[in-house]
Amino acid sequence: MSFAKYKSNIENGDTVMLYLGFDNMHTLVIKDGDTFQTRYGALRHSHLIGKQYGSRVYCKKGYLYVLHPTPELWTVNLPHRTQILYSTDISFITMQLDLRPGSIVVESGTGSGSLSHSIIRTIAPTGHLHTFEFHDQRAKVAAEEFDIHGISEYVTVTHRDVCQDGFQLDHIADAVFLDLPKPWEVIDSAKGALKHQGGRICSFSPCIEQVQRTCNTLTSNGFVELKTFECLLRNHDVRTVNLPLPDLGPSDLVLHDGSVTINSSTDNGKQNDITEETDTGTESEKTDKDFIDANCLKTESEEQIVDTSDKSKRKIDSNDLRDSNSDTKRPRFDKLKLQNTRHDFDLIGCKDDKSFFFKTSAPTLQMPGHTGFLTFATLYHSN
Amino acid sequence: MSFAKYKSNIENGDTVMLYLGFDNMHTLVIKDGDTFQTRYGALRHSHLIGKQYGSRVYCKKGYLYVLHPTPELWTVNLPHRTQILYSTDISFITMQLDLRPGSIVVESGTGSGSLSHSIIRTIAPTGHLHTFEFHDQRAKVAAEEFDIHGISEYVTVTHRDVCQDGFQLDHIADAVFLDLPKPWEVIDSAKGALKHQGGRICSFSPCIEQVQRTCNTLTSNGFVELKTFECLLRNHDVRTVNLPLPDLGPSDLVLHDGSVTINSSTDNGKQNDITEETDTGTESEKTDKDFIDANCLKTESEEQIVDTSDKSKRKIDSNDLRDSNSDTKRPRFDKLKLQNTRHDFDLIGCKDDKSFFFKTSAPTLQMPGHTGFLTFATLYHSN
Amino acid sequence: MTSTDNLVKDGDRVMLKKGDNLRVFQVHKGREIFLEKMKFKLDGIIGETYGSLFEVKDGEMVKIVRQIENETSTDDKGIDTEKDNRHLLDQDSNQKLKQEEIEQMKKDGISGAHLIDQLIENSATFQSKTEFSQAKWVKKKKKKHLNQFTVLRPSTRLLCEMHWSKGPSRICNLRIDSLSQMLTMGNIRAGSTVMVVESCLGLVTGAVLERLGGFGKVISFYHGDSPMKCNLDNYDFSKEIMDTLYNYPLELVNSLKHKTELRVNDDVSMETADLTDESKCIKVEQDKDKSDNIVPSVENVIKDSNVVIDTKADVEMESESKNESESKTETRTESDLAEGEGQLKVADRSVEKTDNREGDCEQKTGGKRRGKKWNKRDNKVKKTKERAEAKILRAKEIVDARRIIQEKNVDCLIVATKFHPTPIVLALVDYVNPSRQIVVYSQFKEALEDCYVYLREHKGLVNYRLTETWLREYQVLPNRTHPVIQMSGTGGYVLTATTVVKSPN
Amino acid sequence: MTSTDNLVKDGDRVMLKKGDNLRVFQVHKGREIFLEKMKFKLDGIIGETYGSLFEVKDGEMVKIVRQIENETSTDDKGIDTEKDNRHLLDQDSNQKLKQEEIEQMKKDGISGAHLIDQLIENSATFQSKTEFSQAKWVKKKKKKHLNQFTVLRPSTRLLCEMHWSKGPSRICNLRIDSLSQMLTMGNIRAGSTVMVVESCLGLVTGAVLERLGGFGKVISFYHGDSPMKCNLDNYDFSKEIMDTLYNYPLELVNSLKHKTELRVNDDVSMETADLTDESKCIKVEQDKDKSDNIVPSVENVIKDSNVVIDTKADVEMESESKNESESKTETRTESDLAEGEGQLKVADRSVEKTDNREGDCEQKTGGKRRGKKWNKRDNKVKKTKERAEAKILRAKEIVDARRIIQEKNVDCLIVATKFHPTPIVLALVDYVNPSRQIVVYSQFKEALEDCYVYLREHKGLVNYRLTETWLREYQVLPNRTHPVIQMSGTGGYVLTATTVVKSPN
Repeated sequence: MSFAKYKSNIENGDTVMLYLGFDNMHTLVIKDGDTFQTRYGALRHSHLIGKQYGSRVYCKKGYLYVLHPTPELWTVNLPHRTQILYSTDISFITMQLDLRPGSIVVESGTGSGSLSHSIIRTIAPTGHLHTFEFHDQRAKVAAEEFDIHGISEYVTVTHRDVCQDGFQLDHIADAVFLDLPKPWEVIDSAKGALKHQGGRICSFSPCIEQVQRTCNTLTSNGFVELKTFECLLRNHDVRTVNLPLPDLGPSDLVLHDGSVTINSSTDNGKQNDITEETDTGTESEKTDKDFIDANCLKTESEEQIVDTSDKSKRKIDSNDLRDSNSDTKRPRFDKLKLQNTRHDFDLIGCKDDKSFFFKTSAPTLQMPGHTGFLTFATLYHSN
Repeated sequence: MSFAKYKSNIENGDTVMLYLGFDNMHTLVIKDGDTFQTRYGALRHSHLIGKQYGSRVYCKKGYLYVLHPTPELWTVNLPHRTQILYSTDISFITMQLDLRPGSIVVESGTGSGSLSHSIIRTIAPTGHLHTFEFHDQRAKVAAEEFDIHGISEYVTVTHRDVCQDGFQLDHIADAVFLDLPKPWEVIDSAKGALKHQGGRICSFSPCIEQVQRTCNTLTSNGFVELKTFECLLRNHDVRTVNLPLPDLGPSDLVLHDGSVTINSSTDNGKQNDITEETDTGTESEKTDKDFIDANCLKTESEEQIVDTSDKSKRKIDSNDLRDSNSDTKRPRFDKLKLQNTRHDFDLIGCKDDKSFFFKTSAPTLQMPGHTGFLTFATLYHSN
Repeated sequence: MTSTDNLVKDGDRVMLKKGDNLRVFQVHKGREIFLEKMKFKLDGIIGETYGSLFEVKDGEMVKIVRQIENETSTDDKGIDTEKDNRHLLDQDSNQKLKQEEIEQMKKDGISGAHLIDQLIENSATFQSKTEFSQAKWVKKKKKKHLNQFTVLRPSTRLLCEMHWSKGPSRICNLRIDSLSQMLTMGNIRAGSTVMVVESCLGLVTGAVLERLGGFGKVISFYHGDSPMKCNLDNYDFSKEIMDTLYNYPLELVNSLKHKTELRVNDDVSMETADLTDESKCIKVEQDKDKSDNIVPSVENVIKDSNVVIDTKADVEMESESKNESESKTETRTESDLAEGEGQLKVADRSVEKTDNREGDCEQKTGGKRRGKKWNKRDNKVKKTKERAEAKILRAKEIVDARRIIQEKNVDCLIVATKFHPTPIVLALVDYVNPSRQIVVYSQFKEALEDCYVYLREHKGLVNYRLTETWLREYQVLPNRTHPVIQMSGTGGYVLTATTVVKSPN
Repeated sequence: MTSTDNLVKDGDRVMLKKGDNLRVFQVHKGREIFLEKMKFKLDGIIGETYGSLFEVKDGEMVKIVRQIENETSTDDKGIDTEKDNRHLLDQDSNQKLKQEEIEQMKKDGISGAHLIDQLIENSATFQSKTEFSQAKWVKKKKKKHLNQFTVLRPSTRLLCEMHWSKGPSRICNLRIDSLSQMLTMGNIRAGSTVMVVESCLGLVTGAVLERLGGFGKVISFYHGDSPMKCNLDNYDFSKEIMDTLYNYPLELVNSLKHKTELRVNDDVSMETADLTDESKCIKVEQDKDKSDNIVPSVENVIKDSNVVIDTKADVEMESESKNESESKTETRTESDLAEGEGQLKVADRSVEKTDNREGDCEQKTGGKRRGKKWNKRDNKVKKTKERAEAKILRAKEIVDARRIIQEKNVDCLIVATKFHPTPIVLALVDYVNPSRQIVVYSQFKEALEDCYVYLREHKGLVNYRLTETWLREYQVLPNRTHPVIQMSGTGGYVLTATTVVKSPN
């Protein structure tokens, strides 16, 4: 029931999402009497029943949020039985297939049901998904999941190898989605599944050779307007950067009992390192900032937000106060001299005598480089 | 001579670059007595002789800069006889082929000589380029250009179809570059051209099918560490954006003789459009900002810089002055209230009562989507 | 939009597609449209199936059979030819037919296929080309000279493509992949209540309406003078879908936080009512239960009609009564209207501006309203009445929308405007239920960084993400497969977050 | 670096490459290195050709024959197998050999090929795999267990790859494609004079030195305590190339604008000189021709030696005299040095810190200096002498570098530091000739936006470009061709501009 529509309070049997932090989420089916172990301690299911979705729930060692399930949260938390499609590709597929309430959709294979949940969300309550899976067990588990999630009325799961036996659907579908190693084997059958008035098709393939062969078959089957895309997600990490200003020394050399004395800079060792406040949480697992997985959603619990903000404020304040006696020796980038400088200089960040502070949302160092090629085509009605 | 090394003043016979603005550059061989027509009026060559490179030169209707030639300026200004390689790919190729002074390089085909100039720059004065071109005329013109540019001592141009006749070079090269429709036909010959101690090879192909076949041939010829890349340039357009703040009305409704009067906002029609100051020049050709060619270098003459800056300053000033009597009705984003707000809020741009100003360097709307695939491989010495 | 009803009808909005060129037209029997330098009537498409291919012949649309492109026939020729191109120069100058002659042939109604034949015959170099080059040449010429259009139903996908190709700045650079992310990350689905603040020519509002499919509610916020209705015409939505749309002015957003209640007094039983005499009120009453500070209780009397809408009534009920009232205020005159205007401040302003805007739309679509013809005098009278009706409707709609928002039962907030989003998001985020998605789009990353910082300060959200998507198209052709040569450098940025119950600490 | 000299010699720095894993080691006969959890000697590679493949066997490097990978043999099998994978579970747990057993076999010096055979024999599932899966499995195991290394000469390309894979933040996220753009856009070539300000572990300085190939001059600016020399050791540059390198401290940059002249008085004929007695001076004299404002004339007496370098002398000459002096100050003691320190302020500071830094390097490379062995006492004496020498050299180098900069005949300025680049660029841009390139790298676009705005204000530049490059790698395998699954999200940003003659207005 919980996937079918929004509800405000948690009931026994609901599938809920526990949000402990960005890369720490769990999915949970509420079963009165059960207990779930989180890193913040045990959580009794009964404790959740009746709670409003979105509530903060306290465990012994911390708190978490209990969130309403969505296809997107399911996608990042579902048990993987196969490679799955992620929300970036799913979004684009949904748009390109013109899905909306009432659409009749054919999908093969069901896989782990990641895309299926999303399709059902979009086509309900008046549409229907016919999903085909050649792996018996996977088909069964998917059907069970749909049932638990309260969306089984919108979907028919069929265990069949469609490459051999076809969809056996007679012109009922608005759209067909294929995620098969040899999609070209089912194009003809897909054509038969699409309504007489025509429809849209999408084939997802990781390798270009599959795309080439699929395109050939689509074209020879009368599909037109073929377009092949890649759609890649780029996560941006919002953070405050404190870029140190270099010590370029005094502009005049000071004569001091016969030798040149330059004003040796006050201990810059620490201050000269770039300080970065990753706003999006500093979780304990995140040991190496350089290799944050871009596939992951990054976030933070509210507590951490407050922490980071306070830290950042303190840092800046202390910067404001620190030794300003060396003013005359350094180039001036004083923010408070606003009136004397061009406004333009001030539209990026803040400068004090030692640092250039600014907000940046740098792309994560690693990002998805490829998920698959999405080939779309239209079949127009045959006269 | 002008390409061989930097010189400070222009001499007769030099190839110079006239810089009129970003997408308005010309290349010119100085010939005492000649005249060149620019959009700012006529320019007598004699007027340039003796001038320092980098000087501003005045014509009737404006001025331009006369720049020292570089392979990069040549690349964007050369006469196209074929599709050419641009600096983004060239840079990456040069690095991946380990080019440096002293390298012996084989190139096929010469094409319009875009890459050739760049290779010669990097391997001079102790290296040599052997470049092959199957088109007779192109080979001749390239050789002439190298001569005019004073770099012919570093290059040997050969007119030959290397697919048929091979390079006929006996283990002398450190690196081989191929830009051919059927690179696999010359891999064997390329292997023979590379030094016994081994070397690097690069093949540039626009289509993946060529890459696949080339990789197969490279592998079966003993090349290892095959890597295929695309390297794409993304130009960023630095500009000041003035994003209007919306009028969300008063937070309390004012009772006015029995009817609701809301404080109608002062004419927002114009102010509510996003103002963008494209810093990088507002040239007269640039009619549609939406379709700036990303392949082009964007820039401005100094005059235009001043203009834009002034305009931007004026605009902000007037914003600062305009009706501040409506203060109480709008959310406050006052920059000067710095002390009362978190610093974080101020690290992106400036806000006044009507607008959020900031600098951005938005990517150009159009960018190169593909030039070609660059396949690199190493040949190690044969025992 | 139902699948059984797939024939083009008079009055439908249709999209004509030729290659990547897409345009929307309303079908009017006998009326000529102007497209691709040609004038022609759409009569030929009436009664035909959507998705059919037509060719313009003698100013009429004539249905033709779609032929299967056989790209595979050029298999393996790509590579060979590329090599041979070295000896070819650009051959277009070798066409013996002059441009004027070609244009004349077109005016004379030559069929596309015949024209291509003529071009081949008059090309000095066609025969010297390789088979592959010939095929490429013919394809190019066909694209240029064949006036073949596919007739399509408008959809978000096609409208987004159309706007993007016309100039992305008009839709804040909102590229189709970004829009698709917004709808998915917003969990937009049937039954939801969605607040939309956009200035993307109705594209976002339309996309949400499409995804709701007539189930749920969309509250569309408009800046001063631009409710979305006009732009939504392109979608040709059914009444069921349009009935889920509510419009609310941005300039009444700040006032939302004082839990006041606007009420429209509007008598359903009124028939031939005089504008000046009717008593229609929008009452703004303080919700004394919730608001501690003193807010003036205000009342706005609008003398149009006196339907009293019970604010506790179901929304479906409301729209019915709204439609009734629509058909009942027919005989008012313009002068009546003028008298009524002095006191109608809230509703009036937006209605007036809406009318202007609708005027713009009319000009664009040929100065005529769908399927109706009047002489000018009748038109004026009717228009006046319509305007008066519209005023009442708009006022009621504002009241309705206000009530829906203040219920704080909203499932999603989507912002995609030319304005700085932060103030809008901060003003509206608290009306969204906990455990729901907010989605903020901007063409400027900096605007979203700012929004993010303020939201963090505001609290009540988790799971922030600031993302961008890259869209790369590939050319897939035998021996010529590669990413397309040009790509879009930016399609905008999306900030999403999940609302949670605000904790006291 | 010459092509005829292609054999590994004792003392060379070599790169060991296994897959994408790259490390630099110095070859020392008889010394063991530690890599990939193994201890072994590099003796086996001495005298062999660069590019050879070696396998670690019994703690020694044994040359092996490189075999041609035959990927084509699995042609057309990719697709078939993918389908059949559906029934496979992860089979690694079916390996009967335990990890400890495998490690023991390795310690016992089993050859890689033999180990793989053992693994196959003990795999419960290998035979049930398809041919393609078997090939894939073997490849994976080989990568893991075969201790085969290719021995390579260090180069910018390989060092950049090495640093990037170790952690890009250490080199300011400078990706190889960005670095390549910088070198090209900077028009770096033999004969140029290039100013480099970097904190990318010497990668940029080394890249520029490599491209200059011993022709030209590189002025490397260092922050307080980190001249680039230590990091440049990895490059194993020839003396000819290292002689083109000059170091200059960032903290003397502002003083450059007062056209003063630092002079080192250093007597070439001095031999066994006492530090306290020698009269070595750095004189800072005002260049009265050019500077109008009053700058104090200062003089710094360094009592090390008294070589007087004629400031008009040719640079090649200078480096010769520098080398001479290097071999002449051998017998000084540490106490002498200590006495000298009080008066040596400019040079001293940087030299001291350099020494520390070099100490770090030594620790990393095994606590020993290249190709030399002393007993501890000798070592101490020698080191003291060396340090004293280094001081003089550094002082001279500063003087030399200062003079080169102040000639305002620089051909390129390259900045790629952890500092905010704007102040550095503004302070140095005017020493660059007109019609030359400046190149500023930053991992933060905002820093370059700021730099751009200030440069525009500063004037004297045209042809600005702020760019980023995308690097996409492809897996090209039969029926399995696609872009690689992970890519780098950012490799930094590059701002370039061309200097012009500053016009009076």
